[in-house]
Amino acid sequence: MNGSNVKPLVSVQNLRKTYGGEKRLFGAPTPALKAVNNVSFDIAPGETLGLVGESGSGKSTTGRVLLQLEAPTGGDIFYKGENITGLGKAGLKPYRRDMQIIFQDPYASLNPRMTVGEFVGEPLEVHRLAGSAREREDRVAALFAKVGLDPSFMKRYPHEFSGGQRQRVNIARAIALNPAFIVADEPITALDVSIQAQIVNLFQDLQDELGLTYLFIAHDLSMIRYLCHRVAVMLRGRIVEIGPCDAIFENPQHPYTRALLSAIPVPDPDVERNRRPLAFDVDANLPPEDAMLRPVGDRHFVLEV
Amino acid sequence: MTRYLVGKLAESLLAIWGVVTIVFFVSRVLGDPAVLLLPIGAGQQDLDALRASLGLDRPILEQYLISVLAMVRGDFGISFQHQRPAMDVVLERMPVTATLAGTALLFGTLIGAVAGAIAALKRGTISEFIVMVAALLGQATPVFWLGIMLILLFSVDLGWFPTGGSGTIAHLVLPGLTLSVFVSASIARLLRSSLLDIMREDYVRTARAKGLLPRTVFFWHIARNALIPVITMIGIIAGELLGGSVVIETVFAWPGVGRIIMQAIQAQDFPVIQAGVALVAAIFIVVNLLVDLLYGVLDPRIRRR
Amino acid sequence: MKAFFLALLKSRSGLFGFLLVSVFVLAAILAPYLGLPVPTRSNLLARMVAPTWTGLFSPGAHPLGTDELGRDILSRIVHGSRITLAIAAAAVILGGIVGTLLGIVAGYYRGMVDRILMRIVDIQLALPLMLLALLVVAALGPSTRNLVIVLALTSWLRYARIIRGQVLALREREFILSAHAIGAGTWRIMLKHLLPNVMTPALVIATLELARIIIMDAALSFLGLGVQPPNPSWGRMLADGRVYISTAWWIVTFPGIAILLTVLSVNLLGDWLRDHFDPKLRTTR
Amino acid sequence: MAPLLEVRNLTVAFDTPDGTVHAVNDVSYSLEEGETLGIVGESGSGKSVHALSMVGLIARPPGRIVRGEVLFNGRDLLALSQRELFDLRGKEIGFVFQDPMTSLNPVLTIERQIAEPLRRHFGMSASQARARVVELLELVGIPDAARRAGQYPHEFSGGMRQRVMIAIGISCNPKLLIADEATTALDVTVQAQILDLVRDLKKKIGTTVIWITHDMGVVAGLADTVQVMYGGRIMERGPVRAVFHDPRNAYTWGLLKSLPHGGRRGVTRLYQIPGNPPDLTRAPVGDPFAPRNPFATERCRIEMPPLGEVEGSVAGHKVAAWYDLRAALAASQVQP
Repeated sequence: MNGSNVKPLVSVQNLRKTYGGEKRLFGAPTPALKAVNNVSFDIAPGETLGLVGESGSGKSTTGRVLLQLEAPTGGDIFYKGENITGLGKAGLKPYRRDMQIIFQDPYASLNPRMTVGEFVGEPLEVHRLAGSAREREDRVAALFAKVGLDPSFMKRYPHEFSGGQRQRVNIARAIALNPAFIVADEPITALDVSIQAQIVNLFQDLQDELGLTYLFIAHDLSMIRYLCHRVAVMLRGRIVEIGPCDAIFENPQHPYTRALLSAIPVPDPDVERNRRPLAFDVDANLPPEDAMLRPVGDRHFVLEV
Repeated sequence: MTRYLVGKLAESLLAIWGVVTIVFFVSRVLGDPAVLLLPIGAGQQDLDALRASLGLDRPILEQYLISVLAMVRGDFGISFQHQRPAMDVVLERMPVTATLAGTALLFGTLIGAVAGAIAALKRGTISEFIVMVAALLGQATPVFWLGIMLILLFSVDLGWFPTGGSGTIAHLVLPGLTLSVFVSASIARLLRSSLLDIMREDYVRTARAKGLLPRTVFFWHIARNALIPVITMIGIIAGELLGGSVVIETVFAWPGVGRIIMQAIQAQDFPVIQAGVALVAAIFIVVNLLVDLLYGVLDPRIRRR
Repeated sequence: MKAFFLALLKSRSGLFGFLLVSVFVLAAILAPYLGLPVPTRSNLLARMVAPTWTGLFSPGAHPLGTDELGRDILSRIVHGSRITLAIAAAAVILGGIVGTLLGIVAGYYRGMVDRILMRIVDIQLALPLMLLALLVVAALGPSTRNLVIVLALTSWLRYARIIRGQVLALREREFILSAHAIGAGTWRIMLKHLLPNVMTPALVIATLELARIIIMDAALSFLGLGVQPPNPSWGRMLADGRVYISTAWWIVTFPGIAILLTVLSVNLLGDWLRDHFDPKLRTTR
Repeated sequence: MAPLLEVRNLTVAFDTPDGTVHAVNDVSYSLEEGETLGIVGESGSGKSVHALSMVGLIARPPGRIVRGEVLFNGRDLLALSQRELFDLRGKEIGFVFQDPMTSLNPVLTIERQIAEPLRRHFGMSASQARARVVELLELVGIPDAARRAGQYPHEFSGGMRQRVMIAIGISCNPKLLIADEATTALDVTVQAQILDLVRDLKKKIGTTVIWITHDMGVVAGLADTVQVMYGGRIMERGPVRAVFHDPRNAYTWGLLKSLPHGGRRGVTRLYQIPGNPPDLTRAPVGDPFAPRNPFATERCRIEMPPLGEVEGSVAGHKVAAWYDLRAALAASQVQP
């Protein structure tokens, strides 16, 4: 669905993830929640695809299901053209080297009982990539340096670090296996404003240096615009609009995208005073179940209303 | 709510069945009642005849099925010792035990609640210190020893109350007091920590920001929410009182269910053991059902399920 | 370790509990070398001697008096603590290992495994622990080994329930997802990521369970279902001494105080561990 | 006319096991009636703590007001008796807190929670209060107010709960409304609606507002005056346009500069503030931002600069800086 001629690195087709809906011993089945509903997109090598949406839109679930940290309810996931859906723990293991994830909460994403050095070195250990402990330590030190952490911090535990430093540790772990693709699940949301730019710049530098491909999940549209090549907008489990960054920001088509864009607070009093947010009642405007994405421009698609 | 209750009820029935099963198999390991019932020197023929008449010669699974079916009808068999229906033997002792447990639960909860509230409200004062030391001592004191000490003091030395037996209020004082100490110590400690936890909740800050008077904040915003774990605890204590009645009834020669179960265990009187344990378990389960109901009253989030 | 002791020094009650527990454990370990009279040797000439503190260090002194057979109560209490503490510790460790492992497995796999395990816990909870213990001891016979099994049986479900809850919360934590994302195997996730993170709650539960088990052990021996004579046990001393309550108060009083102090100190230590490491456990029982 | 609120040398500390946390250090400012003050700062900047401590809403201990005065309508709030504080809170100063999920009591109806301050401060009867609750719910834009008043918080969405919180905050027509990160936990579209509602309410009831947030964008749209806090101190303060368009403190400048502003990667690179947030357990010496400030002078590390009027800017624009940011920027290669 990116319409370009480059073969996609990652591709998902009709991805679905439903929670609940199980039969219970007594009474009706639990209510089903379609967290991800028929989602398809491609990501080209070296590209950054931004995924935006409100809480509960299914954007984080999409990232996790894509990496099969949660089993998809339906649909297919392709990596370099190979269908890797439902491969199981052992079958997926080789692909784990290529596809990594960075999480939102820098406090919950480190194991409090491991030194950060062990934590960053763990992927090397799991994939037996560093022979001796000594060799592993050297590689971890190099990773630390790469993400802007002092290698002497390796022996410390997570509680001794600030939020920004923890996120650097997470990034070091994610790139330890030299992956080609990284899902960044709201990686700056929980950070202090003065730290966010540091981490965003680090993402950018790593992409330039290592040729990484990102799925960048966020709700901060201004950061998405800054960082991404293309953007997909999610609403209640569905992609309602997807296209090149400029197309989405200059020429938004779906009413929800427009509402979202009009709602971003801009740090400029002159702009902000005159801004009128567009109202969009999500519950009154749920996309119909059988709605399809229609092209409205070059690689720009909108879910019909 | 109805579905919630039906589910709970089903769980309870399952639990009673499980208990009965455990008791059946455990008591079959205890020994051969036929040997005990016959006078010393009886022949193998007499033994076989008695076994056959008691149904003890059949395969154990068959015995199990027969007795479970009978239990469903409320028939727990004839007590070997008393030669009467086992359930009758146990049931007629129930009021005596219930009086003791009820008294202890009532007074213990009242005293414990007041003490716990004082400890939480008067943080860092001598009152909190006294309550907490008393509660710690109360929890660390074995009830049977406390009973003996009270007998030593109030019966042997002062002669105010009888050392044992039942029938009058005077008989109830010492065992009631003994159990109340245990109950109130547990309640006081739990209520205190529960109150302290709730005091840190955001909605308590909201209540204080409204300018509500401390007593309004305490009763409507803190105590109401802090009661929820305490009520669970009361349910658990009720069970412990019933089960623990064996010990305290031994100390005070209190002719209740605990004593009858203890005697039945010594005499290997299976029907009485089964009836007694099933009854205690059933009461415990009913108490916990009530606790669940009370939850619904206190917490609207549960009511809706 | 250093931080642990520094924090302990700051808490008066925690320190008190820790020191008292240490004293009891040391006394229990060193009992044979303390120069106490042989706990099982009766002396019919010195029956029911009242406690006397004069001539405390003379060979025939009985600081806590003697019992109906003329046995030294202090010595019986100290030697009794060996058995009591050993049984309680063994039960706590056994119940703790079984309960913690089952809790991890149930919380990690969820689904059927979890449902079955929790049903078993529910069923066992419907049977008051004391009754369960009584029944099982009566069935298996009151040997030391059986006592440990019975007490562990009353204890495992507390670990299982709480640890399961912790694991259910932990497995949603992002570092566990991250472990899946790097391709870590089930064993690695359980042993390197889950187990170390539930060790503290398990330790806290263990300490609080130790106190409960000491009391239950005493109650069982009080009912005659504990360690068998002539070995001294605290509960048994209470049961035997009850008969002489009007003539020799000390026979029942001191073993009770021994139980009380032991339980109190273990509780103090446990409370401190919980408040220090895992305050969230406070209202989950 | 005397200002509605005047804070003088407010200093608040917390005694924790890890040492004393110097949360608020020598904060002084004033607020005119009808003004909207936006206080911007990161976690640990002291922005929330200082507001809560003014009306006795921080836990003491571990919290401790070291010194200072808070004059509200001429009365020193820090010298009030407990009883006087109870009468003031909710009636003269209303609050809206951050997380609408946890800030409402889960077991009480919405009606009861909004009615509480009305009954407490105005002695309203149940039926009077009920009428006013419905009126308030309609005012904050909750449809079907009469029915929804009888519901519980879990039956409301996040945005609706925050509207309820606002209804509670304004229920007694307070002179001052303090909103502490009131839209942080909300989605952007919901945040935009809430901000709209607040602007609307200000027109209707003209309350003075202190809006505490970490989001520069929110302040830009809402506040008349903005006050930037860092490490428990005020770094810069002034009319919103002056501060946004002509920041004179390196921290303010860095914050604004680090936002993408509709820029594109490759074309621009985000300015990044180096270093990490300050360790508040160290006794405050000098400018707390100095270790992260490329323009810091020797003096910044030793002595905290006073908050003084900015030369060559509009009246009321004040900054705490020993350096001249404009000169420093001109001298460096950095784009201003």
